[in-house]
Amino acid sequence: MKVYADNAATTKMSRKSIEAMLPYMEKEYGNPSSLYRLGQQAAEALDEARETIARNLGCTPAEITFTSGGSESDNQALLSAAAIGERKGRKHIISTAFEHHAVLHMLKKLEKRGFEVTYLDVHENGIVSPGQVEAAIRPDTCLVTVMYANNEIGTIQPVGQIGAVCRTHGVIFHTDAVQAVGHLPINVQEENIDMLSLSAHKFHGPKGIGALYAKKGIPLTSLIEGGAQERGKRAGTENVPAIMGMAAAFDEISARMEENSRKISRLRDQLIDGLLAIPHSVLNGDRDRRLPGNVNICFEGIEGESLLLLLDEKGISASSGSACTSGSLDPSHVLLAIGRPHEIAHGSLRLSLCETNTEEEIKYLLREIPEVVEYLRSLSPVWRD
Amino acid sequence: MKVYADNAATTKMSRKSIEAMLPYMEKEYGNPSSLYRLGQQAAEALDEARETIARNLGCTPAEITFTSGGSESDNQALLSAAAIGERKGRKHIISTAFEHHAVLHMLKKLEKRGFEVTYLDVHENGIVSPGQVEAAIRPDTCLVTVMYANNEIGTIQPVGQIGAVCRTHGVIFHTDAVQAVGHLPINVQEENIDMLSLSAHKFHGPKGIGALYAKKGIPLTSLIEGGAQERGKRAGTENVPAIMGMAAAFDEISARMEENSRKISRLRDQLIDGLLAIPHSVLNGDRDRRLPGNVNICFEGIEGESLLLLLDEKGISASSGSACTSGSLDPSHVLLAIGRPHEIAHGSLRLSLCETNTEEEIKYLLREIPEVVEYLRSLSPVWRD
Amino acid sequence: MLYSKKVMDHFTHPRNVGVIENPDGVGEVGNAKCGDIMRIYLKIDHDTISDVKFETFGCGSAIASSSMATEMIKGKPLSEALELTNKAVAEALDGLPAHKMHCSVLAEEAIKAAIQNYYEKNGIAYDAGQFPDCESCSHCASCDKSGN
Amino acid sequence: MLYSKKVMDHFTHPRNVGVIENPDGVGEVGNAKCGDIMRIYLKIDHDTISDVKFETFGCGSAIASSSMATEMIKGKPLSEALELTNKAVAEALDGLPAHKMHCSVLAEEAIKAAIQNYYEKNGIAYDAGQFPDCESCSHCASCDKSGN
Ligand SMILES: Cc1ncc(COP(=O)(O)O)c(C=O)c1O
Ligand SMILES: Cc1ncc(COP(=O)(O)O)c(C=O)c1O
Ligand code: FES
Ligand code: FES
Repeated sequence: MKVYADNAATTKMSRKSIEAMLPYMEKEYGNPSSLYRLGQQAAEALDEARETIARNLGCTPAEITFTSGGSESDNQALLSAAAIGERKGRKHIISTAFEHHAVLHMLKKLEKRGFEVTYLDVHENGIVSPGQVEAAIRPDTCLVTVMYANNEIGTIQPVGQIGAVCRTHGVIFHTDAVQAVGHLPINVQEENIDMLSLSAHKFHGPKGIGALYAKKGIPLTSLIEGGAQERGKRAGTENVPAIMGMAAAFDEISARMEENSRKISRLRDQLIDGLLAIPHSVLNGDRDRRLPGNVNICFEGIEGESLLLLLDEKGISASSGSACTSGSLDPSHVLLAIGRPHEIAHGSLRLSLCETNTEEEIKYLLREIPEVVEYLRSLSPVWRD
Repeated sequence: MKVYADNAATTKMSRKSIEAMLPYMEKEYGNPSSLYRLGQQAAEALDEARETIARNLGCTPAEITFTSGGSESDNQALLSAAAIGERKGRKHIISTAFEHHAVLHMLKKLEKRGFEVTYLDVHENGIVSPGQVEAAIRPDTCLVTVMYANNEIGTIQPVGQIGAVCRTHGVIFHTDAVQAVGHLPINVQEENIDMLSLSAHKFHGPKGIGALYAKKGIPLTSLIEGGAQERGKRAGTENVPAIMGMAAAFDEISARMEENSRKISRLRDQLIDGLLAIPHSVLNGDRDRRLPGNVNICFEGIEGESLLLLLDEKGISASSGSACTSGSLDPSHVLLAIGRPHEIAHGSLRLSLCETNTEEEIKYLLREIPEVVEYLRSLSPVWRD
Repeated sequence: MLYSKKVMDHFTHPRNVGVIENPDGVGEVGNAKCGDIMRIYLKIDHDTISDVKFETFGCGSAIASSSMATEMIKGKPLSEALELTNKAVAEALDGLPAHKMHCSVLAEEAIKAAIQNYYEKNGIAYDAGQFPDCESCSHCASCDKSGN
Repeated sequence: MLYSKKVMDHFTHPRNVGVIENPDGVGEVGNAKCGDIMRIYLKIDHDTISDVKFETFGCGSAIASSSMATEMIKGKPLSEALELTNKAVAEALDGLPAHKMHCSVLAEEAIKAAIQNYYEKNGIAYDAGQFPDCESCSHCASCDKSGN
């Protein structure tokens, strides 16, 4: 049996998304900046895609900028807010200790540029409170950036309330919603979000394409300079096929969000219950306020990579910490942020489900994983049952 | 008849390139950072693509970094060389007046950061000499950036000789080869190129993907911060399908470069001869040292946009100045750089051919274009024949 | 598409193209350096525009604006022609892209310049406030006035 | 793939897993904080390793390195076992990814630690220079030694 349970790392493209791309790869290859029909048709396609993305986020098309993915969106959002802050002499930023590296590394860069960053504690349950944000806001705060849902432990932040706090205090609020878009209902207006990052490959769209929402009136700073594409805010010939694929995927998943969510959460809960029956295992992140598809558990006495490799032998694709951090020897900064000690953080397993996972697959996972955990513990010098 | 003659703006994807992408869109959707087979297969595919790109440029795979396109590559190259220069207290850069905006705008940004930039004259023929470069080099010069071939007028720079000059003086040499790659034989080692930018959609590959070659020992500065992809030099989940499409397109076009070049140059020369028969027309850029497919002519007394729109009515896709600058009211900075007066620069037509253009198409162009030029001149108050 | 059907129609089949020999008024605005020059010729009978022709060097929307604007004033009294605004021209064309609005301004101004020329040639008194003053003109951001 | 077939074979079917009761020497290196601990048990007859077992908490290459290294010293005189280098272990595994070389170092060091333990328990004089000194160890950049 093959079980793909790493949908937080990337997803399989949907048929609709692929089919939305193909015409723009095969025939409608015009450059949207070109005046002739082939170019203008591409430009119109871009407009439609922009409308689709905007509609699904509750903003206007002019508030959407296409980027090459979630990392670029995060980088540009932070850079832009920092530039605005700098102009006003406000150089304090509020974030959390468990943001994605695309945010954290950018914050480090800004710290070198003289910004001061407050990293809010995310507690053992992996959730910050609006009160923490409010308490941290200072007169010189120019940006609050808190992710919508964490990529490792799936915890959902009270974004609407944080947005309200930021609006009250006149501070720009950015949220990295790469893990949330397509999986949770989002309305940037209702939730008082000023900037939002998304990436298509996390909701069955293509890789290498994303978008940055920035509320009207928030000037973006270019990360990539050059031609006047994207109203001068992001240079480079537009990736029309991928943009079309992203829009189609977003429409498709939004239409089925509720249904998907119900189905996936049920599978998730079965999986969590089953895995927690393994002795000395602990769930990472709040049990309820988590993404419908996210399961993240630490098993004492074993190490993540060997667990993943043995699961792979059984046809199971899973991750330990974020895919981006594998290859590094450090345990996940997210698990450390919620207070897991190093030796336990090394033994984490993330399973992330999507709507095509089945009950049979969950049964299979619940048969294989406990066996592999037990086997690895039998090799381990730190484990004495 | 439909004639696509704007291959410098973008090209139609080749069948092979599309077919190289599809498996990675449909089935091999793993994240290359993931440990399990699906991920590792994607990682291997990336390695193969990197080898292909490297082989066709004459460098090693480790010297190739994947980016989202030519603009990003240019930006990262300049940013990296500037960072190296800054560390050594060398803050002088040499470039030309007719670089692409991805280079020019980045240079402007660096000027704001305290760099001094010498913009070399490109003469009426659109070519800089290695002697000019050598004369401009100072002890504090940290970078020479000269494009391989100009995107508007197609002139080819003496890159190998410029490379030799830079190597002698120990100055980093970057070339924006976005218009040259796939169309001219390039070997970064033989030509002493330290950094080179390329973009797949200019040689029948996909949009939204490119590469930056940086010689071993030249540390890159990240433009996009985040995960450890691309050895920590370019964050973001890799666009595996597009990378595979780029590699396939590069291999395909490299194998037929000589044959293509012979065929395309012949069509180009017919076209130039035919169009220069129109009174008061002048070729832009050196007649011989130009890209096989590039034709760029100014017609006195008419304006480019109306020319393009009327040609579009006849099924002809062409451009006036670079596609990126349309929408702007300024005449092309490239035509101004080669000394064309404003009023003449407004009347430019660029036709850029590829290997699928035919002799019949050239005949059609040579029938329709003179008619349209004559008609527009008949409307023009500045034209008295 | 970049342009509406109306614009494309007036661009590809412009009305009133040409020259009037011995016109009663001629107006020219724009600047080859900016990439657009518009010249309007008027034939005037009893304060009414009995004929109008134009020549334009410029982009699609400049040609279409000339065509539409001349259609709109043909057969009209001068007083009405003077009230023609660039917005009205753009609206009659079913809209112009934002960065092309200045082309319709050129059409409005060329007509006014031609009427002003008629008044001056015939020594007719007029209200200078009704006419644009090239010094104060700023519709064309790309125009380097000092370089004229 | 991340690992060679040999690594995967030794990882999925590790040789010499387990514990030796009353061993003649035991060595443990690594640190749970770093994510890898290796413990080697030796049975020694007449200066020869007659049996060896290991327990490892660690990644795939740590387990494979333990398995391969124990295979390589089983039945060998101590003098030969002391000459086993991490490079030899990695080569026998058909190579390890660069960032996983430190796992083979752990195997080399665990064996040496076990032999040292045997010498010390039995009061056998030995050349301290042959053995790693944990203070000077720096193979594992992620290990925060001060935090041990
Ligand atoms: C010379 C040159 N450099 C850079 C670019 C930018 O490439 P891209 O549009 O792929 O970012 C282009 C094409 O637009 C170009 O012609
Ligand atoms: C929360 C979060 N932010 C940002 C990213 C980066 O997205 P991308 O890989 O598309 O650049 C990811 C995924 O890798 C993510 O999970
Ligand atoms: S004609 Fe150029 S600004 Fe008035
Ligand atoms: S065990 Fe960590 S550095 Fe030696």
